[in-house]
Amino acid sequence: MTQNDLPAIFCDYNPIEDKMLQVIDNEGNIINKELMPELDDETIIDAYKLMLYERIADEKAVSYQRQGRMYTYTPNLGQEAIHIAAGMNIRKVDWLVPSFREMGTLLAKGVTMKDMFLFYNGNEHGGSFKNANHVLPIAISIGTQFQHATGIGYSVKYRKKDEVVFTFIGDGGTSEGDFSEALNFAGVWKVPVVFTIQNNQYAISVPVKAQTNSVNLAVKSVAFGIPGIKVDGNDFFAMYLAYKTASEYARSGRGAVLVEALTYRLGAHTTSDDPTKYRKKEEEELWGLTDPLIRLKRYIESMGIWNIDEEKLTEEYKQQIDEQFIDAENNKSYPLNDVFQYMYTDMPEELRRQKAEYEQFLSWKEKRK
Amino acid sequence: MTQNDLPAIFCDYNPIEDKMLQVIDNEGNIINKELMPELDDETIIDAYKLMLYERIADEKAVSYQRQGRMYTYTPNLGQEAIHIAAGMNIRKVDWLVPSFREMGTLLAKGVTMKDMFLFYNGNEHGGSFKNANHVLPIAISIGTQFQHATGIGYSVKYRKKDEVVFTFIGDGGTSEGDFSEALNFAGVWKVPVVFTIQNNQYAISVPVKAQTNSVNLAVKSVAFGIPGIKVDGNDFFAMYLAYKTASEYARSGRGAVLVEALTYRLGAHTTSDDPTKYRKKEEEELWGLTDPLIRLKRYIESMGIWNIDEEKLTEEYKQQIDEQFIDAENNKSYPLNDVFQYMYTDMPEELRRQKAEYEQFLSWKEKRK
Amino acid sequence: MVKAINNALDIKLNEDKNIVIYGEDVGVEGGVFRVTEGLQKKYGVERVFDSPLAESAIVGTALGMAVSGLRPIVELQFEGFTFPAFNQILSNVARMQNRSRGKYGVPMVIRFPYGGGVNALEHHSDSPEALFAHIPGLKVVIPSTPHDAKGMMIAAIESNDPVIFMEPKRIYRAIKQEVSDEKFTLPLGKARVVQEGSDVTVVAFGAMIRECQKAIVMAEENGISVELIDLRSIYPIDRETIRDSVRKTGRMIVVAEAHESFSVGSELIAIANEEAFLYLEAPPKRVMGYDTVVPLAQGEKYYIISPDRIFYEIEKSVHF
Amino acid sequence: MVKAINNALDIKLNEDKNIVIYGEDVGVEGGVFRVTEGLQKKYGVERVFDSPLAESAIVGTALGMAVSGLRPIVELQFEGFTFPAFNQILSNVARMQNRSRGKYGVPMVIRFPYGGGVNALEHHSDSPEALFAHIPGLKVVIPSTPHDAKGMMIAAIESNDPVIFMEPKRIYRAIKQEVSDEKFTLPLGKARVVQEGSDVTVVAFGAMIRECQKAIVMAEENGISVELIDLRSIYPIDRETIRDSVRKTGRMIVVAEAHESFSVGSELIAIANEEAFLYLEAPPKRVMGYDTVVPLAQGEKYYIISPDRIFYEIEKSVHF
Ligand SMILES: Cc1ncc(C[n+]2csc(CCOP(=O)(O)OP(=O)(O)O)c2C)c(N)n1
Ligand SMILES: Cc1ncc(C[n+]2csc(CCOP(=O)(O)OP(=O)(O)O)c2C)c(N)n1
Ligand SMILES: [Mg+2]
Ligand SMILES: [Mg+2]
Repeated sequence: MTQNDLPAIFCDYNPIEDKMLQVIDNEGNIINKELMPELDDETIIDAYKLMLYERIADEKAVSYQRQGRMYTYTPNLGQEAIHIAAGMNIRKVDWLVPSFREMGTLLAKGVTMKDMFLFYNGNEHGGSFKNANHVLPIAISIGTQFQHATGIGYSVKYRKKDEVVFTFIGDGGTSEGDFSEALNFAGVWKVPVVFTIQNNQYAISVPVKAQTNSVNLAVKSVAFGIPGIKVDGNDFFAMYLAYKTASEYARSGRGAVLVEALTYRLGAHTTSDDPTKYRKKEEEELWGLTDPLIRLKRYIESMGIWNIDEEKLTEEYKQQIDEQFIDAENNKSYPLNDVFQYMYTDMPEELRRQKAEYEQFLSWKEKRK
Repeated sequence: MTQNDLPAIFCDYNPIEDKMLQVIDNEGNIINKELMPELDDETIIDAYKLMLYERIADEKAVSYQRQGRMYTYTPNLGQEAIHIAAGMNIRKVDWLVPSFREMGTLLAKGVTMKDMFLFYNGNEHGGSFKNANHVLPIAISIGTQFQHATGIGYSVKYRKKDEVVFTFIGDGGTSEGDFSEALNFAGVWKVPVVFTIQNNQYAISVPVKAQTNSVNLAVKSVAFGIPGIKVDGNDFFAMYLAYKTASEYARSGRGAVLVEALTYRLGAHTTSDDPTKYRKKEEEELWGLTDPLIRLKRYIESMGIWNIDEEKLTEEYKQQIDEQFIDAENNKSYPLNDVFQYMYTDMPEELRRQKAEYEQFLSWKEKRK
Repeated sequence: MVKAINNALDIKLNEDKNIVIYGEDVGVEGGVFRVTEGLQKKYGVERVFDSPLAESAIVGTALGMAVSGLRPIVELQFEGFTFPAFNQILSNVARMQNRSRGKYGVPMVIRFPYGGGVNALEHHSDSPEALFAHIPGLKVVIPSTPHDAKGMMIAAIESNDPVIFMEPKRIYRAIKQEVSDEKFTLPLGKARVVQEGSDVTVVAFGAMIRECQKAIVMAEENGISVELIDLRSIYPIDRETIRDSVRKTGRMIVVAEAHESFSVGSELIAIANEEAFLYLEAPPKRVMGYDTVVPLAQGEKYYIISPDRIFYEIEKSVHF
Repeated sequence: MVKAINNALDIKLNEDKNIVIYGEDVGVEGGVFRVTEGLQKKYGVERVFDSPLAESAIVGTALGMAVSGLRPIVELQFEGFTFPAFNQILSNVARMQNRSRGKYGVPMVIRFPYGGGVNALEHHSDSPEALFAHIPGLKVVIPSTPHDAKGMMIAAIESNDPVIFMEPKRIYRAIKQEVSDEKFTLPLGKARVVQEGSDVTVVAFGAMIRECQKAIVMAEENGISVELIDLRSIYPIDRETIRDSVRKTGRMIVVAEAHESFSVGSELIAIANEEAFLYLEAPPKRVMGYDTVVPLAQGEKYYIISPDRIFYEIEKSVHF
């Protein structure tokens, strides 16, 4: 702790000086021993497994979509360290206010792949994440979710609950006014929210350089009087440490934190996107060297604790995921009522009338056959 | 100039360290000799006269409103140094994108008091500022004007013009998403815009502490990668220096600048507001000691160059202002056509029809009498 | 009406710890129209407080509160400043319940003064009800009397759906009416037949009710019997009451301040057609604002709907 | 249609140095629907460029450009992402000319894809035309063919008033039509009689024209003669064409994707009443979306208006 009650990493890695928190390098070597989080071997291996699971699920999703069995999907490839590190620090009582690219964290909160598949298959029942406690649906209107998170933070504080709110946005999203307003309110209200910017270098085709002239994204915290930190988002240990520190800070009642996780979207923006239009293969390859899975695996191997039959595990995961997908795919029931049912807690006459009209049409159609 | 091509004052008064640019103190003594702008005596006295004129016009406006001869008005009392310093640095070709509390700068751009009175008398013809070149109408939807200024900046740059854009906002306005978006675009586009935050301590009843948790408002520039500086807004010389430096910087093609002018709204928010509801007399008195007119007058007197018969001048000004007011008051012609005329460049049939319908009603009414 | 709303807020704040109120200047100042006056003192700064100046975040954070157990009531300072929050309202407030398939309700009230006739600056005289009413997932209501304001506000706060509560600022203090101190509610979604009549139906709401009443006096002097309906709820709209009345009178005039195109007037005419086509004896008519910006004070006389204008249209309809 | 719009932009960029185009991903990528493809290469990054991700600033800065001599064309990526810019559009773009009493014109085009039927995620299937049409000061137009798209886009760019140009994404690439390479314009504000008929008037626009044409085939097989009007301009609305047609047929059906309440359908029914009351033989009818969020892909079949649904309503109207 420093003078201002700020955890040391926020001082040592002051974003104004454009420093970045790192624990291991691309080869999996520890470069900051004193920062290495205290995790037992099993936990570290579990983390790897979770990252692997996310990666496989993600690949699977992309391939289902290519097969025409699912609509537009937003890949997570390359950003798994962030998601799993967050997932390991988010508790059941904590809140997750997602953007649309943090599958691993959703899974950690209890969202099922089946539900996710159902959602990307075009059914709102998947998107409701009904099995997961304290998880909001995916926010598509970029920036708005940060404000929801701040509001939940107020509510947590008001009701004196021991809950932390985790929320995510992309690098592009930092340009939206809602982003700034949310952080500003969070600063004034001192709410227990961990805000993450997943800086994956692109907003669809627009590189982060064209997005803002600030030295980095974590530094935007300065404008709102909350601590910020830039972290190597492909370094699982750095992300783990950042989230552990940030969530403890938030829980202690000292307020919100902004985490910039520097990463790279190795895949396409969505399954309708073609990244070759706007970026070079060399760039992708360069970033490929920082792949969070490879790095963590190298670390584990170098520690001599690797005990996974990765091929077998991969097969297992694929099968599990396939099962969930088939489950979702078979669930194609979408009754007419679902269109009207959830708009209001008690359906207004206007909606009843509109539904009845449609049913009349259906029976006319039936008769005509 | 420093390494980054940044004028020295932006480095010496780095808002991250919460420094504030000042040249004279409350007693009018020079406290930063090397920063004193090179202004001849006459210019300094002129500046005082302009500030005096603004103050009197402002007082007059408030009193007309109290007499029921004008609708809601937004007083400028206490913020004159900012307005006049900006006015002395803004050229005919430069753009002014005002908020609603910078009368002195509007006057400098050629807006007449008559037009301002006409506007506050409820006639759009006053608010169009038709006599003033490159001045936009008053922006009431807070924050939006910053984006207009950035857009004009782009246009200036695109057309390779030697024009600078000046725009203003209040401390409260910095919380609006539009504020952040505008600065972010300005940072990316490197447009010649001088953004001013008039931090007059309140947004209606809300003190700046409840507005943001940032150490000051100038520091918000860091989030957008543009230089920022906090200036004593009641110190004419400091403001003059800031604007001179900022507009030269902008003209040189290096991009936008954010100036926080620390000041105090000595009057009410608008003529419908009662500040005693939310602030203490002692506070007002304390800030009264920093009154920009008094400070500048003390400086001039201490230099032994005071040559104004202030009482006489005041009377002259009052008379001039009265004349303009009477002029505006007599201009009560508001033809029906004015409601429809300016909505489109060519009036659509829908509007013609609506207008004709009203005229039919009028002739029915006429006949009934 | 200011007092009645204040009283409604007071009653609910007292009853339910989960209610919080915030917005620009609602705390210390009690709101620029004093609607929340005294509430911060009574309930503390954690429950009634000033927010930073950012409408989107006011609404966006309220959504976060609403899905996590609170029942926020937010004030937007004027109708013209609801639009920075339009995206949050349309994209999230109105949709979260549907998006989450009922997992997250959104019990919140967004209240703001609206309407013209107060000699105001731009953005302070508009009537944007149609914009909100076109958004699925919202309830949009407008009271026309202190009594209704109180009963509707309590109902709005108790509603588990988000409610846009529009307050006709022109009559904030203009209508004197004794309102019971007790708690009572009025069902949202129900119009009120202000007065029965047989020749023509006039549908209005908010500040226009009073103007219609003045016009009706003129009509009665001319032997015309007018049925006046106070719509009260813009969405859901009370088809039944409109239908019954228009079937009875065969004529309808809609009086409202908003721009006439794509408005509540358009919708009511559509409803009259759908529900009472065979009964119509004259074309339903909109007496509404032009498709222009509301003029500043000097020009507002042309824009504002006067009782004689309403009477003129009533007469035209009856003599069609 | 994508090509036709691209061609229109190309022609105007080539002709007028004051035109700039920007928005999210419109530069390098050429837009997510490739409407601006190739234009950055041809005209440079100062004239065709990617903006940061902030719709309010995209529109707000465009206003600044427009009042200072440029003629910006901005793309908002989807209709669902126009709402962060709603305040700039309503409060400034639509009003600056009136506010400045003509001193500052606002020659700008805000274009975006809209509408359903493409199996999209939320916020990618909506039809918000009524929200824009209710705002005084805007022109709101929607093409239904590549030819119209080109002529209307050039007219929109040449208009000295701000134009909301809505592009029906469902038929972006669905309708093949030879379009002249030459420059031509179509007057904004004029509807088009797609086909003449005598029994019933069908008014539609955008992607619904094609659906109506399919329904009309069914109607003709049943001996019903349909007049089809492509509204093209939502505001100003072409009263004259509606009037003439409804006076002729005595019947009107409005087909549109948007939520039916407070919609273009409501407005057209109001117009039919005002302009052709005595000619009406059946109640004008809206065949439109429900007052619900547009369902995701699996449920969209219920929401989307099919040709047989339109035919069903045509038949009902004719047999009223
Ligand atoms: C308000 C809003 N505007 C535009 C879009 C369309 N859109 C979807 S994703 C995206 C880019 C997002 O980039 P970033 O924030 O960096 O997140 P990433 O996709 O890289 O995870 C855009 C422009 C949107 N969803 N919401
Ligand atoms: C978007 C918007 N929201 C609310 C208002 C109402 N309003 C007018 S002035 C004001 C306070 C402005 O405070 P500040 O920005 O500090 O400027 P000051 O009045 O102190 O000069 C408010 C809330 C507005 N004009 N625009
Ligand atoms: Mg990104
Ligand atoms: Mg202020």
